[in-house]
Amino acid sequence: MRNITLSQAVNEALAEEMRRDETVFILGEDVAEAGTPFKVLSGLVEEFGTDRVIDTPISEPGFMGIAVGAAMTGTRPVVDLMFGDFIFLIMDQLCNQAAKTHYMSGGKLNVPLVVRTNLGATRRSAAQHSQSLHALVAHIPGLKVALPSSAYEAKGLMKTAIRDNNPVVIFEDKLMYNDKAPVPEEEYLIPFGVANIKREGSDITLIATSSMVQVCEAAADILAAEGISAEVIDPRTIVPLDEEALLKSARKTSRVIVVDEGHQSYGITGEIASRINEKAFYHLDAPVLRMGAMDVPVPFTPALEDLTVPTADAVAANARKLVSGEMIHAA
Amino acid sequence: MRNITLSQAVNEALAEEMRRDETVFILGEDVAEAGTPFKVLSGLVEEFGTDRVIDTPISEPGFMGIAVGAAMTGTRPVVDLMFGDFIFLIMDQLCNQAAKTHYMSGGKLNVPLVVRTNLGATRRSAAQHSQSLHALVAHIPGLKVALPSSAYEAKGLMKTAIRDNNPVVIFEDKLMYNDKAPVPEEEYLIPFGVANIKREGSDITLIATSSMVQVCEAAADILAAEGISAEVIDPRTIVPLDEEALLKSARKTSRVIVVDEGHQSYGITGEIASRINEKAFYHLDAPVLRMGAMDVPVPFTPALEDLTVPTADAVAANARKLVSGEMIHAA
Amino acid sequence: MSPAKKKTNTEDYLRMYRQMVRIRSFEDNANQLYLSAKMPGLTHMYSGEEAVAVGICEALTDNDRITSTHRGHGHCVAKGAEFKEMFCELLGKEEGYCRGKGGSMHIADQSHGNLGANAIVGGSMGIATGAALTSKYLGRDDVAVCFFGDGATAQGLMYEAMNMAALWKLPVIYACENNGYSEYTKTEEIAAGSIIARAQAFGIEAHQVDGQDVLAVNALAQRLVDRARKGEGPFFIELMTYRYHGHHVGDINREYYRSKEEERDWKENRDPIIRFRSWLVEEGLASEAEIEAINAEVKKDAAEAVEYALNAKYPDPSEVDMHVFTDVKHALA
Amino acid sequence: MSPAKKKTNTEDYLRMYRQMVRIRSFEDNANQLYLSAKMPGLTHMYSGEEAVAVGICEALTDNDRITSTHRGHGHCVAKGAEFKEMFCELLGKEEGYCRGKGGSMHIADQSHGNLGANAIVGGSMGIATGAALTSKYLGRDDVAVCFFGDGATAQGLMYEAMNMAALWKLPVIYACENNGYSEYTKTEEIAAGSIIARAQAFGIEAHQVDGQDVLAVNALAQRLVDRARKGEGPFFIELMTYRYHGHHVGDINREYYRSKEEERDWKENRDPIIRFRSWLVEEGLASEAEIEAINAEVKKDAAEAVEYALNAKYPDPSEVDMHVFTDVKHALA
Ligand SMILES: Cc1ncc(C[n+]2csc(CCOP(=O)(O)OP(=O)(O)O)c2C)c(N)n1
Ligand SMILES: Cc1ncc(C[n+]2csc(CCOP(=O)(O)OP(=O)(O)O)c2C)c(N)n1
Ligand SMILES: [Mg+2]
Ligand SMILES: [Mg+2]
Repeated sequence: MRNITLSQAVNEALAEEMRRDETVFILGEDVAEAGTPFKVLSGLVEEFGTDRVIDTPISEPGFMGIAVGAAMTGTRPVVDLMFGDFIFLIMDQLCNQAAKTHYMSGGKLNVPLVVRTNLGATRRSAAQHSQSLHALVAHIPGLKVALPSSAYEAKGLMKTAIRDNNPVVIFEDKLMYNDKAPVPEEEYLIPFGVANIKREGSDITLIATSSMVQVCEAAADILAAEGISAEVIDPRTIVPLDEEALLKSARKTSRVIVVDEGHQSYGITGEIASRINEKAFYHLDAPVLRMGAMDVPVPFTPALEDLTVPTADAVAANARKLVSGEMIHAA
Repeated sequence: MRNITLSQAVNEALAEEMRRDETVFILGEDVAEAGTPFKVLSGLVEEFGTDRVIDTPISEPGFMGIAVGAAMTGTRPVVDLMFGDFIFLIMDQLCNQAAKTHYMSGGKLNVPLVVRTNLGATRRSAAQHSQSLHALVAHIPGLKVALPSSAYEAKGLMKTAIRDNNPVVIFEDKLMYNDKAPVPEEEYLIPFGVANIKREGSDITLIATSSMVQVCEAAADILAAEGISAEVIDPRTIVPLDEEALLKSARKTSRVIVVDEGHQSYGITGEIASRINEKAFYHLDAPVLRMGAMDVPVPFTPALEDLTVPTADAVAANARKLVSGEMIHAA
Repeated sequence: MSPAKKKTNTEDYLRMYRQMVRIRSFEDNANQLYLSAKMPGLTHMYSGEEAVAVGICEALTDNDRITSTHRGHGHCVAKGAEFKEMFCELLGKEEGYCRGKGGSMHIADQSHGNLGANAIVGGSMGIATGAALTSKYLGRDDVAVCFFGDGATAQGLMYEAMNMAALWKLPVIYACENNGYSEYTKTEEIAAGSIIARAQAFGIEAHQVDGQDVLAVNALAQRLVDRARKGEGPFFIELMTYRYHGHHVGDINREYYRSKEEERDWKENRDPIIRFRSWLVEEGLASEAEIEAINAEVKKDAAEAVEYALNAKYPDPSEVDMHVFTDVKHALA
Repeated sequence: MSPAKKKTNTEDYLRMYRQMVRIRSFEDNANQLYLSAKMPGLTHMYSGEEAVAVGICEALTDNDRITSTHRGHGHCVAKGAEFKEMFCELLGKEEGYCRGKGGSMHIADQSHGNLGANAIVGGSMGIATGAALTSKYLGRDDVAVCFFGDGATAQGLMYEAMNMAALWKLPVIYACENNGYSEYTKTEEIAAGSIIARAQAFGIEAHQVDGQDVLAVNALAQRLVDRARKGEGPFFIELMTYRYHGHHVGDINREYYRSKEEERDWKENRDPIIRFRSWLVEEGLASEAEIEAINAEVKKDAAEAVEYALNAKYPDPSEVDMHVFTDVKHALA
């Protein structure tokens, strides 16, 4: 299988869906000729024209609202939100409007749109360009939330998102745009709500999202060298969440760490850990451990920024403690 | 002690602080002559004038931004956000600006402001006027979050919030504005991060926030009649969170339910439950149970709306199961 | 009455009259339901502003889209909705337009192109503009009308939407219902400068019109809708009007923000229904008897619909987690 | 050069000149640091726009507040900041204005009234307006200046803030740096109508000025700042200017959105420093030698500051959870 970058994978997904369905279009800042600052959309405007790859002014609430209205009336907009941090600007249109319209209308109106945006720190972009804010939207009923962890997922989840009749928010890891992964030439979709077992293992389960999947795979490598067998699971979508797959793994290994790049407190690790605690309680040898980003705004300086996100070493260290029983006695 | 309504308690808190400190002022929609639609601020403009009780246009992002700038330069604005649902509109100014300014400036700039808003369903106000969105702001480092559960807390926490040098968001329960509670004549403040044991008990701990405190007290009454002794704890602030008090109670009773009116999924119950699971694991006889609002937009019709929030009966039923060991075997 | 060109077709005039009476009648009943505690929640009455919704919606087809506001019953009726489904919605009944899930503040009527009332002031500025984008994108000639109040002009979203509508020449008409108040505050206290100049600054052609004169409103709307269909949009209209009731049904003691005299003046001297009725009679387009017959018929329809809605059934509890997602029957199953 | 009234005091002119050169010099060094991979992250160069920041900030005192943008080094220098602390900040060092926590996009300088750069385009519209509210509220006569780009005029927040500033007569000046581009897009593609008309629609007096003419900018700023101090504000200024570099330091191949000829024209024929320098010499206010001496001195200062910053230390890891809250030393302890 050929290897392509996450960036190319997203580009292909959009191109394929735009070819398949004329109602699909993209709107956002500098999406056309510039192909976004990350160059993810390069070439699309050449193929589809400026009617379907629409440059907007810097009006996030405005073009999000326009997308909602467009989606309600027969098109399938893909909203390009340059940085995940700007989601704060579109919350009203996304959460008060898009998320609720189908329900409030008693099922009569649909809002089939995709917000594609990103997450991830350690790019030295400071506090307003480095956040991982997926927990916020996951909390709002009516929104689906996808977190691709490689080029393969980025393509398959994007295609599924575009075909979904509900508003979907996809957070790409902006540090991974140039990372390559095997992606089939043939068309494929990745269904929502189906977790992916990245690596099987028997001693401990590492549940990881987005950027943290590769961190946990690296941790699993470290652990493997020490004779500890770690299973790495990627839920791929957090709404819907493949609870069954997570529970199954937890029951098998009896030890779980949930790793995510959002702030730890009141983030998604609490939800996932709680569900496992609730539903696999008597299979657990230790409490489910959580590792999120530090509860601090993301600092600019490299000297501090790198401390704020979970690393493979830190995950491995915690896994080691859990497996050896050290954590058990602490609790 | 005299009994006053929650509405009066908030009013008194504001009046006292405005008398004490000339830099405190209020801004928001229809806060002056109208005293807000809930009439919480009635009388303040008469005492403090329109320079200190400022009616704004319907510009939530705008006046939130103005408050941030005012707070950075020597005043202490209290932002009146008419409905908690409108927090989506101010997220950028609140979370990208107010929350991060102190950190981003390396401690050089402060943003001492209060956002007072509300939460709570069952007023037949439908999906855009009924949400309990405190989980969203609790996730953002740099914001403090208070959830008063009675007139007493509403006054004491508001006074503390106004004196705090950080941005604080207070969510009042809009269904409780006319509920009376004993409130001292003398001045008092309620420190942040100190939970309140509303009722002591030994069989089970009910951790409840805001509106759910009275629900849990009612549940405790039901349970008491059956010989089950429930402890009801109100964290009062979720940032900072009095983890120690919650853990202590959990260790004592071995069984915990966390009850909150925000949507259950990816809400605050997951965080609280996880912390207890993590740090009191071996004291627990059963997994920590969570009861949040249903993961649906709030429906208008009374026939459905009442089903979406935890009730005393539902809490009692779950508590009964936990105490009898039924839940244990399910997990 | 404005010197609008009389249509040869009297039917149009009588339909406009009837639609205005239907709105008034709907609101009188809704108010009654509230006062007798039969309606859950609260609501905002459109009475007094009928000529705005009717004048504009009569210039539209079912394919044209509108977005509405918290004060949305008038738009809903004017765009073609039925009393029965509307009252059912207000009472939270299963047969309501939104199966009772939306209520007064979210009433929508997809079949007639009403994308829904909105409880976020200004919240539909983008939505209407997006509907216009769809029209242009799909090569159709539908237009979209965005109704909103003077208070909503304070929401930044409006300027963002207008900018894009102007840049992309979208077939959208921004209809600002300036009823002089934003809740309990006079418009001049919350709006600096000139409302229509704000639209003009974006290169958008803007008009001010007497919102109590249904013919003037309709004539302007016809003209602008036609031009918008041809790609000459967007447009902006400021409609000067007045709400008779309080901001919401419970807003009774309101003399601290507006006088009884002012209210009386508007009701007695500028009522859109009375004015239009006199004109119809003067012009010989309808007799007093015909007018009374329309009034009576509408009144009866409304009473029957109320009765029906009061007896209609609530949605089944199992509906609570339906319609969260399009593809999941029960979200929490 | 504009026929602005010459000040009797040559010092002022020379300070303006020096400040412009300091900005250019700062940016040249920052660019070099980026190109040699010594600077973390990326940054947006102010080169070409010096007359805007300097012309305005020279009309302000240390008590007056400004808010700045992602392209904020120029404002920071012009408002009085030191090279050393600025370079330290850009390199993430402890001695930076924000202890390295803010970096280029959040550089602030509380001591000179710079409330900080902002990485949210348009994000400081409310903040500057709020600073003006404080001034009025506390009965002071400070003014606030909000710097932002043409692209930021697309953010609704601006209209909300301007409306309140106009209603409340706040001493704030909105300074729109129209450099013709919003990232990789021409202004005319993202801004419909007229930018100054948008401010005027709110009843705000608005001016357009040549942003490459520091004396014109300064004269206008002086006048408006004085009037704002007296309570005659708010005001709006659109400053026509140009950025020499790409949108950000990595934006190298930019011919697809603007031509090399255009860039050359601005640099060769409209450079604010060259123009002002010629004027100073022509008017006999400075000799070529004096000018060169200033240039050399600034260059040396900058080089020393860079050297210092490169060798300065990073904040201690323990700082990572400091400054989350004012009252908690370590938020995660
Ligand atoms: C974003 C938002 N802010 C505030 C409110 C509360 N609110 C409801 S209606 C209203 C006044 C609206 O005034 P206007 O737009 O003039 O419409 P009118 O009620 O006069 O028809 C306000 C402030 C709201 N629903 N949404
Ligand atoms: C809310 C927001 N949207 C988008 C961006 C990305 N962005 C950074 S600078 C910029 C262009 C700003 O243009 P302008 O305001 O004209 O300022 P200039 O860069 O020309 O000085 C954009 C789109 C951002 N930082 N914030
Ligand atoms: Mg109004
Ligand atoms: Mg620009």
